Amino acid sequence: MNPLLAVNGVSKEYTKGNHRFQAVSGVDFAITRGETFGLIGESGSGKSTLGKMVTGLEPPTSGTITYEGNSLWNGNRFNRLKPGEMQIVFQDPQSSLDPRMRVQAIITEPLLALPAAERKEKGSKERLLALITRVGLKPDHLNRYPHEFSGGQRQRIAIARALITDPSFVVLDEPTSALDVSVQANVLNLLQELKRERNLTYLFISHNMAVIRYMCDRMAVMQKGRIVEIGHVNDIFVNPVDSYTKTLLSSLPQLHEKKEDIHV
Amino acid sequence: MLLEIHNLSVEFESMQDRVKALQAVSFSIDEGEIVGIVGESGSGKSVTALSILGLLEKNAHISTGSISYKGKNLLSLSKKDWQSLRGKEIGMVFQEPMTALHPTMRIGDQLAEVIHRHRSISYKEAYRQAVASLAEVQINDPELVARKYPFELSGGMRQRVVIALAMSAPPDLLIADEPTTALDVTIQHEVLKLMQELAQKRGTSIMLITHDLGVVAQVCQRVVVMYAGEVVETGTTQEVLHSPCHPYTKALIGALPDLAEQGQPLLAIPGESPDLRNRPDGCVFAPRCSCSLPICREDHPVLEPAVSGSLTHQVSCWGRNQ
Amino acid sequence: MSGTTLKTESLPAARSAKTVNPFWYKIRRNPLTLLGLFLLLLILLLSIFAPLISPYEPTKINIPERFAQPSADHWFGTDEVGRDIFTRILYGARLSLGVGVAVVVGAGVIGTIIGAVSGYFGGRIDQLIMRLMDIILAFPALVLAMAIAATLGPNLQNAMLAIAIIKIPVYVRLARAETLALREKLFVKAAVTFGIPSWRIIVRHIIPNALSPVIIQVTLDIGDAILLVATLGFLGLGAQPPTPEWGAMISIGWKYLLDYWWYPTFPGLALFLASCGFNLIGDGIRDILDPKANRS
Amino acid sequence: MRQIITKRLAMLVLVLFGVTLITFFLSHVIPGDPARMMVGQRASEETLQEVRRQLGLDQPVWVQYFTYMKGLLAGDFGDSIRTQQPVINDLITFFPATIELALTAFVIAIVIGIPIGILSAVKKDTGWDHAGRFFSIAGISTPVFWSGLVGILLFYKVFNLLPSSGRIDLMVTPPPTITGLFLVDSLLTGNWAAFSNSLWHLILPACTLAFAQLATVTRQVRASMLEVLGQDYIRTALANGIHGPVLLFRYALRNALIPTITVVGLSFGSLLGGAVVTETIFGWPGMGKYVVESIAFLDFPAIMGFTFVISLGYVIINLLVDLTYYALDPQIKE
Repeated sequence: MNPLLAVNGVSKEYTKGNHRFQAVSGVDFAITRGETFGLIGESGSGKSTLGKMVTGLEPPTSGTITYEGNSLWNGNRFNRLKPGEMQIVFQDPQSSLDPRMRVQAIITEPLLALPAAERKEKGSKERLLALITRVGLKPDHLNRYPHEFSGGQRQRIAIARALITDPSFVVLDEPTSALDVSVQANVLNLLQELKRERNLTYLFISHNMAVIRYMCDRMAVMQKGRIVEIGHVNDIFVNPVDSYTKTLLSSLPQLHEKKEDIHV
Repeated sequence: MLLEIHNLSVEFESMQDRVKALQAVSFSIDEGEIVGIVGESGSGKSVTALSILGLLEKNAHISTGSISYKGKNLLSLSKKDWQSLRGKEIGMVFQEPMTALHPTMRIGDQLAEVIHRHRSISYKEAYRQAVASLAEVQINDPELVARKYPFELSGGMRQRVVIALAMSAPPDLLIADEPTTALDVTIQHEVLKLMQELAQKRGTSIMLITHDLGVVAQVCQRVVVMYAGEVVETGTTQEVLHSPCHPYTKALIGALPDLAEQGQPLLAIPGESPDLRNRPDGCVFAPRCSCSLPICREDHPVLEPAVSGSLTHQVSCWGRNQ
Repeated sequence: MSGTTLKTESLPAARSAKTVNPFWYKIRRNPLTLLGLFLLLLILLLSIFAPLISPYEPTKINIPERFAQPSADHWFGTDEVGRDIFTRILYGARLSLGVGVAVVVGAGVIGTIIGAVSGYFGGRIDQLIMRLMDIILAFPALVLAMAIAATLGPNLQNAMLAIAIIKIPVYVRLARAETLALREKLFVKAAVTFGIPSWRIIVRHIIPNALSPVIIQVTLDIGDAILLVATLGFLGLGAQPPTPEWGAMISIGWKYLLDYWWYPTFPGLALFLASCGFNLIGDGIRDILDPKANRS
Repeated sequence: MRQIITKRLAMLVLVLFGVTLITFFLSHVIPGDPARMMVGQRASEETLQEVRRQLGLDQPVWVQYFTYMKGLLAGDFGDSIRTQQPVINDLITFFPATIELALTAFVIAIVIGIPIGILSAVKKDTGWDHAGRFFSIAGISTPVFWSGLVGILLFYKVFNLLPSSGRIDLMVTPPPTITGLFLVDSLLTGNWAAFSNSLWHLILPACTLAFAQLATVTRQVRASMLEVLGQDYIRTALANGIHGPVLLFRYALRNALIPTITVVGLSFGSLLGGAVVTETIFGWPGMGKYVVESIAFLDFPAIMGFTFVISLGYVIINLLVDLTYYALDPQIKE
């Protein structure tokens, strides 16, 4: 099966004055349709930079990124093959929603990039209402401003915005890192359900091992711009090969030594 | 008991609202003990910490309760007594290592200034001890680091410096407010270990504020679980994490993806955290509780032994015996 | 020590606080801002109803009554050709407030647009624009305004133009700085990933969000602009007599200061009160809106 | 550090080049004709053309600019139409008086402004704060020419305490020119009569000018002090037992002053602008009075020379401010 997204030999170098900084170096991986691919690493590992290159925010210095076989970057120009096909949900819902816009305007914003006919069809009132209810908000929330919502609700708004164009591929960049544990559970459940219902493919970027293990099929561990280990989630968790992966796993505070101990 | 908080309530006044941030909070910390205060945002855990240090904002006031430290009530202290207590008796480590240090003062000077204040020695001698204290928090080449500015250090290094600052007196109680939340997991691990070792060596008690149950499991002997400004459950780490009694604690553990099977939905808490301006008459958690009883909405539960006869494990829930 | 604890700890409560508008609450709590508001309203009403309040005409010459002392008939006395100074001050208020607001709002709009566009796209054009602004800012403001007004010819329009030119760079810099910060905000990045065209992002996201510091600056600048117009008038580079412009009135009146103290004193007082009104309000609004000044 | 200085110097040259361009072309889009001003309305067409040729006004604009620049680099600003003297000589004559006035005002504004700003911040929202803020806002809201007039009215006419104009009494011999600043020169030569007399003349104009500048200082000190006091590291210091003057001065004030330096440095420009008006009101024989008189004459060489010198001074001050800033803030190192 052909991969939906393929990243081949991608590097990213930032230059600031005389300093050069290699954020990503020679990264390869591929995501097949319908899977959730996890990208894990600590701060400065280059995982977020990769997310930016996939979504068109930063051009790679070298290497290619293809989506359905077509190259996404043509030099420094991003080829938006089909507007609305690929969407992103960011980490901080505090900053990812424009504080001066009402929820309705926020959610329908991605439609502005679509051709007029499609915009009208996808932006119909029924679809909007169905979507907002589906992510767990109420229709009368549409007229409110982001500051009137809690962190979890804001992230639901961000998810609704990402889904309004009916994308097939969604990049989730630390979508629950800014949320409380109980709220995180709600959002993760929602993301799981939506994926099943809409046949989505996820690129899930996170620093949280537990979240990656729970959400993803396959994963890549990044350290200092390189992928040090890649494979199925269960294999990596049970049998880590790379020493850095092992350190990561052993640093994770364990709630219980054995999970059978719990009596909920 | 080193620290005993009894029936502490704190209100914030803003505009014309009154926000009850803490509602009759009681717990205690013994000498040499590490106690975890666990809760989500808005649970009042940071407010509790700031109350102990007398650093609450002007618009906050303590409406009831007492905080007794080594037998004396902190709330009746004069401003001057507070100032001599801070740092010397009770130290504090804040969450953000990036902003907690003075940006244009060298590390050594920041430490020396504090040591100079607490130990009544010359500044020069204080500086020498400052360098030594950097070595104690396992910083390599402490002389060099002492001459650096905070922006030249990594997050983990900075948090070590913050810990060295807080431990410089050394205090008998260290309050650590989410000390590792801003750090990477691998560094978090080291910093927690460091705190644990230092506390053990000096006999310092630690009040560790965190939202992370994993951190609690790693370092704490006892846990206090807070929700919406109240203590809902308390006990030894073993008791609370292995046989949680309050529905909120149960949900908190169940919501963690750490233990969940892939494909199985996580145990989520429905609804939103309550409006702290209008506290319900009954249990604060009742509106979101999956097993609430009629009485839960009418009457406020109090902390009572979770299992009859238990001195340590206490829970504030009407349904604890069901 | 700040609102940090309050912010994180009482978020759910603050979220639904809709009963009282915090802006007006804070304005009401600050006596200085209230004073400014009162001053401005007073001047505005007096200037609007000038014909109803004063029986005199602002430019009508009445030689027999020249240099009349302040009295029940002429509250602020009369000038060297017998015009009622109070009346001239009332009509002058229309001019000063109107010109001050027009110049600053004009400079604010132009400067914000240039700054937002320049900052958003960056690159060479941005560098060029910023250097140009540096050059304008390399002149002390009043000196440049004087030079421009002097070369273009002394009249009110040129004075306004000169003041607008010296004010624009302030807004370009302000809007550019805001834009650079906003460009890093996730909601702008999100819009980029959706494929929204740049100009639309500028109009939808950048400018609305950059507006509050601009508005603060505008309020603070109006007071200054009123003074600048008057200063140019005083130096003979602005409105020309017999226009009842405050600065021009003082320009003639100060020669009579030692004998007829009221002549330059009252227009100056009016100038002070008007400028003070705007500055007090501007300062108050900044204290409320500017998160930097508002933390403690 | 050296890199920054080189870069800033390059900028300075660039900006000054721009300044000359603007002043020059401003003076050439004018409707007024300097040659006509010089010869008067009744002169013949031939005389007019002759004067034009002498002034080089018949040449293409870029040639004129080139000639002007060549002169400028050699310190030649052309001759004043009004005084018939080389502009540079005029400026040298009037420069020290302006500097003496501006510097004195600057020092007064800082010495009074910083404490008021600190007080306002520490006692935020109390009567102290309101009084301090009102005082400083009143300062920027008062037109310099008006506060000068009121000052003269009160201290000269009513109380007869201070002189109304000039730098020194006619009866007192001015000190010999060493720096050109009367206060300094009279001190250096031990001429106490001249010192006290010129100080007596300086008080009113300097205070008038300082009053207008005060707000810039107080506002900035108050705002940055408030910002710093709200920072996490101040809370850390408090929690570690630091308090009182050590907290205020060693921890807070230092950082609050870093942004203040920039703003205060920039405000020196408006101080120079204010000096123009102050000098006119108080008959202070400085560059400001000179340029106001030149404006009435459409004396462009004089106006341009003045503008250039003032801008040069301003740009140099800004450079010094930037360098101080780099020296004070260790976080900017490149």
